[in-house]
Amino acid sequence: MLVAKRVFDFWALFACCALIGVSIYNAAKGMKVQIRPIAGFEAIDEAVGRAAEMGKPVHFTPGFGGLVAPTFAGLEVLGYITGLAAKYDVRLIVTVSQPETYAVTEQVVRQAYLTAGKPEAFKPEDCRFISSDQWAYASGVIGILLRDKVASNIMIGQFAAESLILAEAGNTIGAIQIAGTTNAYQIPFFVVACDYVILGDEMFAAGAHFAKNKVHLGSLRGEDLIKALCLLLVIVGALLVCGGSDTLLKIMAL
Amino acid sequence: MRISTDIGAWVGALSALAIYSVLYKENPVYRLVENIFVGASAGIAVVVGVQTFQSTAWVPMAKGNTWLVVPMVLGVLLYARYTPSVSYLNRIPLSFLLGTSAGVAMRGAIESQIVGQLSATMINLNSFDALVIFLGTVTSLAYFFLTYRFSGRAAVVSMWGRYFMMAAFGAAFGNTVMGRVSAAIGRFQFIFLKWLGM
Amino acid sequence: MFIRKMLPTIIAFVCGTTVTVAYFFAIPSVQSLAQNIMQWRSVVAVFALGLGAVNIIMVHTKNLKRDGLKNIYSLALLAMFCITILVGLGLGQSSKGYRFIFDYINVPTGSAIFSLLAFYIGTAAYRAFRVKNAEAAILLITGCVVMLGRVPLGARILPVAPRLTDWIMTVLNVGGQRGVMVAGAIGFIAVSLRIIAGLERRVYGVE
Amino acid sequence: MDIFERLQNLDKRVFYLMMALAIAIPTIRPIGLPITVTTAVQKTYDFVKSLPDGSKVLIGFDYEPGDEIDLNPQAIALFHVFGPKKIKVVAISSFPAGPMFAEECMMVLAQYGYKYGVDYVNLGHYAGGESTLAAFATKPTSIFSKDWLKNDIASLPLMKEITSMKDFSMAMTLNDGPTGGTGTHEWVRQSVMAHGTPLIMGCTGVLAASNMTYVQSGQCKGILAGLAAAAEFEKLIGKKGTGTVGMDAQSMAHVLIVAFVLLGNVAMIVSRQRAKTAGGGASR
Repeated sequence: MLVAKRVFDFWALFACCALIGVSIYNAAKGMKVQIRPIAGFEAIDEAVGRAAEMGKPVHFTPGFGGLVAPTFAGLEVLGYITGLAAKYDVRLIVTVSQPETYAVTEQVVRQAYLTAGKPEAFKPEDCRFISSDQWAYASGVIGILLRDKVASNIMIGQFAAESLILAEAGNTIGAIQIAGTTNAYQIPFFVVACDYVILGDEMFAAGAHFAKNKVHLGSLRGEDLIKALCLLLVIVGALLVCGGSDTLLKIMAL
Repeated sequence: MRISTDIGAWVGALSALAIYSVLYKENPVYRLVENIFVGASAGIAVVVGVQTFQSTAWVPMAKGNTWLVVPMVLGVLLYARYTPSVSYLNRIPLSFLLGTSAGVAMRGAIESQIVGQLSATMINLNSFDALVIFLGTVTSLAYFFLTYRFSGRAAVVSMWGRYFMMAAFGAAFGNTVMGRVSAAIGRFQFIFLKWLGM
Repeated sequence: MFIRKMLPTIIAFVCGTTVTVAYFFAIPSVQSLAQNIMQWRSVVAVFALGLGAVNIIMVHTKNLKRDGLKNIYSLALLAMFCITILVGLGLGQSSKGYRFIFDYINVPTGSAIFSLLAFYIGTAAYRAFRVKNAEAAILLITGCVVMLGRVPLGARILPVAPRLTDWIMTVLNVGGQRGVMVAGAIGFIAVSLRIIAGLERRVYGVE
Repeated sequence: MDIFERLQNLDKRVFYLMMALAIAIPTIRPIGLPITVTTAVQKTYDFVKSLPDGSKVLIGFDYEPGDEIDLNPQAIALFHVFGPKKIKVVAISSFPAGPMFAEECMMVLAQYGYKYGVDYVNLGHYAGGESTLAAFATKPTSIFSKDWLKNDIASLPLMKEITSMKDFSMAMTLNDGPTGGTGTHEWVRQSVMAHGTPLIMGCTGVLAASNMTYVQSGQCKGILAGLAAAAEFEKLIGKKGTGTVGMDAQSMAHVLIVAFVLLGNVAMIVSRQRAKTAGGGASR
């Protein structure tokens, strides 16, 4: 009944989900999981604190993406940043490009202010939909960065070619910049232009890092187990190929 | 030099110059062009959106696909957020959007990004090049262990992982320059050749 | 209570699982349901665009109320936004007015913004490509070699650059890219799974 | 601040100005930096040159605004080879903007005394990608009844000579990728595999590596990749066009960036050395 050529993919996904599920269960039962420090996340407190000292706003954008996984990771961090902004009374400006992402982002910010006990601090005009056009979005964001002279610019989510435009504009005004994306073609531009870069997969660890949330810590342990399994698979596969057997490759192509 | 009399050439060239002025300093001219551009592009998005709505929802529903009432109701519920007493209803369409998006993300990730990439790495390690690809993949993947910390000798693995990633980032950076410069050449040709007629 | 907490969780779970199962299993009823869900999704997304439009109008009318017509920027944005919609919906997308906005304002201004990258990419490289440590040195070397290897003048300056560029792009570059991609995809799966399983309900507003 | 420290922190605007000059100067007055012809381009040129005089060629303008910088120069350079040989050209496009680019490029043909409708035709845009191209390949009139200028196809003498893909001695696609239009792979299937019409392709720089496989496998007779290939082709035909100009600007821009990077590093190393010796002096 499985669709041809997707048999292995299905079982691989099944195994991934099972590993993550079991790890979350174990963590909830009290298994200790330590997370290694991620400099980009540690810098977020400093970035918001600096804005508070300077009396200037913080800017956050989840990027150009629709509702894709990196955007989810960005929104998770946004919830935390909003909490900090509410605590320190810092103005937080959020810019969004895609309508469906906007619908969710606005809700996340609204809810985070509510949770922080300051629902009145939420201002719709500071959570802005710019345009779904890539370059209009870029020009709108650099306009905001340059005019509002933000103290800290945080960009975590899905980014395309506009990444460097945003990062250079942030650099021009001397903002502390923290950026993260999984797109390997855009990470280089964040690496050269930002102060802190959250590399690829690290961005999915936000919940575990900030809230030390058991679900997230467990999920992270599950991800690590999957990575270990992938490494094992690659090594065994390569050794088999060296020995002249492509059995594993054939199984994976099923 | 023969300056163009075509209004399109004038609008295009002047807007490009206004945009380039931001390289010197943020200024009123840039700000005006930016706002016109953002307004126009958001307007275009709305026009396209209405057209999509007509062709994917309104017309099929008029032709008898009554099920399409469901997404329309969901869509309307998004606006519940503006009325505090019923704002929680807004969670229903959001959970619908997020649930489907998560499903799509999950199935795409496993196939092309994990299984495809892993099988491409299972190569015969009989050449220097093959070894470089293999070691690069293994060490950079190992860098991403987030709940284990490599210490002592094992730390070398994640260090090499970072080195390989930096090499890849440098390469991607250098390789992108050409496309970006091409874009600028296009604008410059427009300004000097089409508009100023040089 | 049910509508506030349970229902959103159930919807996310059912939709996410249906879409995934339909991809792997050839069950006609599930597949047609998944197809419907995806079609519905695009309809709901159009309504989300309306939220965006509301936000644009709200932000800029507020600016105008505060500053009056002195704020020509918000005025220009709102005017352009409304004109484009009126022309596009009233006269149609093949009308002269709409083509003017699209071909003469939208496309060239977008290209101009894109071409800013030609300038930014240089200053970013100048600032960051410094041999401060091993990692920065690697970034600098591969970056510069590829830049030289791509153009005839660069090949004159460093004759080995084109061949080295080919090697970097087809061999050295591959491993690092793959590591980022595979690890990222594992993260995709984890976060998607948490959303489908209702462990990430904060995103849609359930605490 | 001494000069070396200053060189490490130059005002960005100095670089912006230099970059603008590096692109503007070659645009206004081409420099003609030396260009080396690669084997891929040479082979493509040889193949096009070997087409019989007066034969017919089909060209797909399969790209969108933004990529014309790479692809227009390729088409124009190719037309300069066709011109003296009176090779007849039929243009089609899988993107709405394609016919506009076709018209722009085909203006070159007028220099060689070409007449519209007799020696060249711009059929316009077709929707539907590969399946439409397949239908066109078996019966062109099933897809186009009027050309882009709204002439009846029946009134165009050139179109009377064409009944299927087999009537073309060569097909070419100028391509910026498979999203939205007809990709290179689809062209290989519909021209080479279905009708045995030889194919060459022009593509943007980023697609070079993936499309090179068709040339290596022999399915495709030649490839022009990116602006660089256009410049090389222009060298072969002895005409300095926008490809050469573009490559001049590319060369200048790339070398300028590398020069600035080196400058920053040299300045950093020198001032570090100085600080070291100065520090050493103080401790003594």
